Amino acid sequence: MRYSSIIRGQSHEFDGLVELLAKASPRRSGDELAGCAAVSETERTAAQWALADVPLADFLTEDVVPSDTDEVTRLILDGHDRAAFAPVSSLTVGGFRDWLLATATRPDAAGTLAGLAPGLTPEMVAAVSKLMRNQDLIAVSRAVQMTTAFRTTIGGAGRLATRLQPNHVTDDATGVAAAVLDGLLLGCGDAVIGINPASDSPATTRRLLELLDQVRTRYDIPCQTCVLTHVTTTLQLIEQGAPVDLVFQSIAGTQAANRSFGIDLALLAEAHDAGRSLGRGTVGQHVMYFETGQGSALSAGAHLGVGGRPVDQQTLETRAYAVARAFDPLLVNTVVGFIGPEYLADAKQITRAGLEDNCCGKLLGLPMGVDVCYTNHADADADDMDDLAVLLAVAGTDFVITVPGGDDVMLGYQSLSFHDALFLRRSLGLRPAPEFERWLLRMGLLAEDGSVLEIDPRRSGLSELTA
Amino acid sequence: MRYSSIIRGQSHEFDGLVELLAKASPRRSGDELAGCAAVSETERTAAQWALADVPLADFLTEDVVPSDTDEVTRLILDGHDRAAFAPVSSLTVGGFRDWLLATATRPDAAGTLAGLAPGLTPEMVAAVSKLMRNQDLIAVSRAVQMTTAFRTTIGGAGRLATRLQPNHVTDDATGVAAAVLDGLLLGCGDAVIGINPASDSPATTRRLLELLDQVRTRYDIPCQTCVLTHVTTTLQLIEQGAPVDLVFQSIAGTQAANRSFGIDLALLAEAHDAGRSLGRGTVGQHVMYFETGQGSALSAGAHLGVGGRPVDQQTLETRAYAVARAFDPLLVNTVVGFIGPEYLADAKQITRAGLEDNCCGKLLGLPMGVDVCYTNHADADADDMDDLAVLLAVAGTDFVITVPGGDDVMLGYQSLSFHDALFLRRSLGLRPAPEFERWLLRMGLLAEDGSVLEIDPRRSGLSELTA
Amino acid sequence: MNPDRPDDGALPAVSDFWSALSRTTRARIGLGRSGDALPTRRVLELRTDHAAARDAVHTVLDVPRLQADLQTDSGGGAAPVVHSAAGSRGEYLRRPDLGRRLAPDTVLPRQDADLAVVLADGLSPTALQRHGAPLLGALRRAAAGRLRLATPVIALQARVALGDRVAELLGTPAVVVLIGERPGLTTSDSLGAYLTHAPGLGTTDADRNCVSNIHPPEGLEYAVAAETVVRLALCARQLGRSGVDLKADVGLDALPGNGPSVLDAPLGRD
Amino acid sequence: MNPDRPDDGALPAVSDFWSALSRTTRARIGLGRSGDALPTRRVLELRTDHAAARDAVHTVLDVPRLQADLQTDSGGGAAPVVHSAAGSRGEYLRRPDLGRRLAPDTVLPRQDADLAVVLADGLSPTALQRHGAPLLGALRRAAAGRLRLATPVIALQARVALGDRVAELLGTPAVVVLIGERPGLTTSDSLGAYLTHAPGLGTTDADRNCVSNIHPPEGLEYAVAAETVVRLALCARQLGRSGVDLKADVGLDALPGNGPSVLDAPLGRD
Ligand code: B12
Ligand code: B12
Repeated sequence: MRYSSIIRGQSHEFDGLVELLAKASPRRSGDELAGCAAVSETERTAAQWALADVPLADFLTEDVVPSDTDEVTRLILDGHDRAAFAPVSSLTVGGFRDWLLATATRPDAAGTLAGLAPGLTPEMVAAVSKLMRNQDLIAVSRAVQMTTAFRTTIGGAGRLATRLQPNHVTDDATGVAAAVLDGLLLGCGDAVIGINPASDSPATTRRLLELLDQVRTRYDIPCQTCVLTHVTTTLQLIEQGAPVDLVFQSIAGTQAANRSFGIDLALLAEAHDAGRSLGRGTVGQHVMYFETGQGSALSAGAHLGVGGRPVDQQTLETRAYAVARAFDPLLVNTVVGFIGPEYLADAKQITRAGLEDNCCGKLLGLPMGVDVCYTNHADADADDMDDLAVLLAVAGTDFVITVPGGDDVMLGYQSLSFHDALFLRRSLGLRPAPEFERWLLRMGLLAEDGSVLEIDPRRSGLSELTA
Repeated sequence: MRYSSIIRGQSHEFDGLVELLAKASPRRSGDELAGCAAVSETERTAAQWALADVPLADFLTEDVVPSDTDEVTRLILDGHDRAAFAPVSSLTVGGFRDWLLATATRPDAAGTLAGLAPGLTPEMVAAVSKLMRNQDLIAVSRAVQMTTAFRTTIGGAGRLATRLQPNHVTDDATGVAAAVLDGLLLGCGDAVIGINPASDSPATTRRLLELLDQVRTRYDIPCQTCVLTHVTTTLQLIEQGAPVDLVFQSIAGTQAANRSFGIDLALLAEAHDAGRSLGRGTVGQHVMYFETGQGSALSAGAHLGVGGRPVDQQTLETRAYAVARAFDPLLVNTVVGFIGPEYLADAKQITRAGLEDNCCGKLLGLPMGVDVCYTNHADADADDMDDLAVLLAVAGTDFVITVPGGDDVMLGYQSLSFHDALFLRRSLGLRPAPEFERWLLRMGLLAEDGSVLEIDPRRSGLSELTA
Repeated sequence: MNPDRPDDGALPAVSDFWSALSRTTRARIGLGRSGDALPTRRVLELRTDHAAARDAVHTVLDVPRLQADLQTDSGGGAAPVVHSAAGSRGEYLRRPDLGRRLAPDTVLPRQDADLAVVLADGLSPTALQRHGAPLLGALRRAAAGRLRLATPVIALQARVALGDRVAELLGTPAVVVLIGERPGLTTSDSLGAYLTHAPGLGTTDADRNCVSNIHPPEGLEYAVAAETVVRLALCARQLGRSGVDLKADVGLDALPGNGPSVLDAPLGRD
Repeated sequence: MNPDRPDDGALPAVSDFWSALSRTTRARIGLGRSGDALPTRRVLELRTDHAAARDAVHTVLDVPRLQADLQTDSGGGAAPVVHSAAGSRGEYLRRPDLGRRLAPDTVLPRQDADLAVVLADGLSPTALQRHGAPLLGALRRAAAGRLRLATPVIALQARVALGDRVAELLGTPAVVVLIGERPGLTTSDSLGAYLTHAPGLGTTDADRNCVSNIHPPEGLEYAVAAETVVRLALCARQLGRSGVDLKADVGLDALPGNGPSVLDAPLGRD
């Protein structure tokens, strides 16, 4: 299909959905790197006008990434639920934005949007997000309310969970435990206590898994633990009987990008089955933890769509959510500012992408968290993260990543601190996951008004954790 | 005084509070234009380390702008309340930040901070803000809760008021009325219905005043109206018996900058008395409406302090709040992105300045509003304003400016739209000023859940407004 | 949706109600709602207009065309052109101090006149291009027999205060600067006229008077703007100063008027 | 407050508790609280470190010094230097594609060796400057008698995948790239080692193995890192490929080991 629009008398043409979606995207360095971005603001708005008129149903017939060479596309099309799609099937992309914003103000918004999710493809969702202002992304995503569960319940109104990320440069057990203690004392860890291991060794991974499991059982903490190693390592460790709660994997939006991560859908399905077979959850059996992030497909040179044209990174990111939802994840985390400035140059681009990812993921029915973060080669700072964290908390993100002092000494980037989570919860009246909240109360760590108390670690009942 | 600090073995020296405050300021174009900004991030943090150690009491003895040539400085020193200052009198600037953040989490925060306000000078407040992250500015400002009143009550927990700004390029009565109708139907106008007149003529101003007064009385709207002409014109019209609710004036932080606006403290005192003499308020008698904005002193070449050194624009802005608080204003509005990129270059700088102004004004005890706005020669867009508006709403700003469609056709800039106010109120559970809220309910414009209803203007009971 | 053809999708009658009112203002009233938000077409309109407004800031004045227009309109030789000390558009935007100073070595012949007229690009070269010549024509007609206007000077990358320097060089006792106001989303061609009596080194904005939003047909008409400027200039000469003390309609009735001015306070079209 | 002398103002005993733990990790634990927020000195520390980390990205590698260090450490002629196709640091950051390609006309002599070694600046030239030579020395010792290393090549403005091109030119069946990892706030001198067996055009990151966070004394030690790389290389040769299929401690026990590697999974200091 060719698409076009006329702005102040000048006509603009777009060759196919791939080009139209790319040119309609808000400006970002990754799309400029890929060579698919609009060349001017006028061309960008021209593409948005044209996109506004595209019927949603067209996304079911025109591929963005060819279905014959890409299993993610086949997954999307095969999994599409026509009945769920019915309420919006006659709308254009522009009309869909209006519908979403009107729906978001209705009392039954959460139910309507949950019912719609299986009827949406990632491309539809990416398309409508490109017409949305930041405030629209916030208004719509906060109207989505859904929960997943393992030992805690993630999501739901008025909750903000946290991943406690106690990374260590050499995977030292005491060092990891010290960071876990710090985080727990500051009320964090309800989404997951999850370590990125510096080493790739299954033996190291196993020892870390056992460490976390001991801490959890010793203090009877309602939470799930995870060592974020490659899925193949986790599979091997499950076979060997290691205490695996969640199965982690980084995923992307094309078959080729996933291949560069050393995975495919069959492997994920195998891992999902293996994880569930352990039956370790108490309040639920969602066992998958996925991470995504705009730019990973382009970084792997695996970003081309129909006609060999580059697909914009936000559409590809949204396709990664289609991979995620096929495996009923407990957690999906977009590491939005993590990869680097070549994909999101500065705070403005990181902020926009964070809000897009959160909204698109939630519209597709996922439990979305955001790693509110930046690297030292990007043009951003802690003030920008304060801003984005507040915006996401208002936008109803389900969880955020938290690291001691906001500084991950192993991964080399800055995320939120445990303190930041306290600030967010107080400022917006948000509470931890209910099971974890009860544990905090039981441990004397939480005041009745929801404040995390400042107590001497040695008198906290947790101090032996690091011994 | 000379101040210094050592960073990684390198020593940094600062000559007096003026230089120290300027170098400790977050980066912004206006300070670079004035030639007082830090030359590197390292120098900036060095100044912040040094500033953290300055005792608050020093600000009572070392001038920033000389008291012998500047009446604003004399106003600040003469008005300083030692008893109110006592709780923090022994703290350094760094200790004061810690004190503020600790206080903000206590149940009695609002009372403590209200009691403290008369003990603070603008320089103390500007200084501590320079050590604060964006999240600190939000946490502290939202803990300040105070109200002012005329026909509506401004401020207080859970409220967000709006100025309805129905400007017209030729001050056409019907055009103005049409915009007023649009705003009222969208639930705006509770802070003030205020017109910037395109013309400077007292006769035009009077006709606009009468128009607004007729609308207000005809529909019995609990609100105040204002025509934002020069204070001398308003004084003249008060004498002539025109229906003046609020006395407006732009103010700045030095005597010389105020002189460039054609005003001084005596004139403001005269205007304040004249305004109060009318006794037109119903729930209160706060009659002054001030506007401020970083950069106005520098723009007038009136930004020099002790030793002829340039004072940073944020410190000067905070001094303007000291002018404001001397006249018990109903409303203080910082027009943060209004003036142009030479003072605040882009969205990051505008955002930071907006949060600073809101926090500093509130710490000084003022009813603060922010014109969340940008000009077309600055590097910012509507997405950035969405972000800032949310941040400010979380930060407890008392009111925002709203214009039809966010586009002021006369002043040539973009502010928030009436729609934006609806979004903010819904997303953060904020409500209009109580008297105005009751009127909206009475008029059938508000649903029980606080939503502004979408009704046909011709059936609204207000449609005759434009006839 | 066609950006050039509005059709807001609201109930036709509601739409009629607002479109009648829209003839009275260019403000974006009656935009409709999608929930609390602006409808999609309104959001896209704002974005499109923002792209255009940003470009407007960077438009370059076509000087020969303006000079030609001035001649067509009023006869005489090509208007002289001066530059501020700002070297580029980027520098102009960042350095208002340079926009207020003349480029070094600027020379202008002294003139025996009452009022210097500076045609400045300011933040909207488009405004000057479109309205400069007709406004100058109107000013000439309004001034005829009341004030002697100096030969107009075109000033590039200029701020209002640059006029003070031009008046000094020309040796005139007052100056009016017709300058492009910053472009808005809807109005990107608005001229402002700033009058300063006896400009000098200590002059501040408090010493000036302003007639703003000159951009017919929507904005102020040329004749009205011109008449206002002339009356303000005459009044300032009488008072010995311009600025806040010059309360525009005080005592002006006594002055011979050639036509309506905003000082007569016409509330626009009503 | 002195940025170079921490004293967090917490109760001394609490502080002792955390400072004991701080010997086990460089993570910022036990920072104290001001309300919900970080205390002032912690905020200032983060800002100061951020300023330094940003500078670290833009540090320029002192090539002659590195070459000299390499010689001191290991003898032989000065290591050859290649450039990626990225012309400047700014371009390097924006264009990872150029950082993966060699500058046109790069020549390197073919070598008869098992493993090419590329010393790449990556995102932290400081890391390579500090740890490049000692790590190479450790690698030489670990490889002795097990793997023939090619003459090391220094690569500027380089990404990991640039190693594939170097191996092609040298004609080696495998390559290890020792590259500066992006600088963090606390750790700005961390080296990563990426091993690729049979690199070619279709190679992706799934075909590589990584040994990360090499920066003693806090990070991984040279000898352990070197032994791990060598074992991975030997194992990859056996398996016929590197990457995710090379589950590191599978079957490695069979290989002759010169010392401890991370494959033996030492949990750091515990
Ligand atoms: C950035 C990064 C990523 C990015 C890479 C994209 C990009 N364009 O940069 C993303 C988020 C996609 C990513 C993904 C993964 N990563 Co990673 N990543 C990093 C990180 C933080 C920085 C790397 C760096 O600075 N490189 C230097 C620059 C100059 O070189 P570059 O050419 O630009 O970077 C390339 C490599 O870094 C490579 N890469 C990134 N991660 C990994 C992991 C492996 C195993 C390999 C072989 C290559 C690789 O991708 C980049 C583009 O080609 C490091 C941590 C660290 N401190 O170094 C972890 C790190 C290298 N990643 C790690 C892991 C485990 C992964 C995953 C395998 C996780 C998973 N379970 O899926 C995935 C998949 C990797 C793959 N096969 O492609 C581990 C490796 C552990 C080990 N010893 O093997 C590290 C050390 C972090 C950790 N401890 O968890 N990663
Ligand atoms: C920006 C602006 C300001 C800024 C000026 C600072 C700055 N650096 O730009 C601030 C916010 C400080 C300001 C203040 C005021 N402004 Co003002 N301002 C404007 C605005 C929006 C744009 C001006 C512009 O584009 N200039 C063109 C550029 C290229 O020139 P410049 O040299 O950079 O700009 C100079 C002038 O604009 C001058 N200026 C700005 N406002 C005013 C007002 C008057 C009366 C005078 C003489 C000069 C003046 O200040 C600038 C720096 O010297 C106009 C509206 C418009 N559509 O034009 C209103 C406008 C000019 N301002 C107006 C008014 C009333 C005021 C105030 C008097 C309000 C008050 N009650 O205090 C004050 C004080 C002005 C003074 N005496 O200094 C009116 C003038 C009405 C009239 N016909 O007289 C206008 C038309 C807006 C309105 N309708 O309310 N203003």
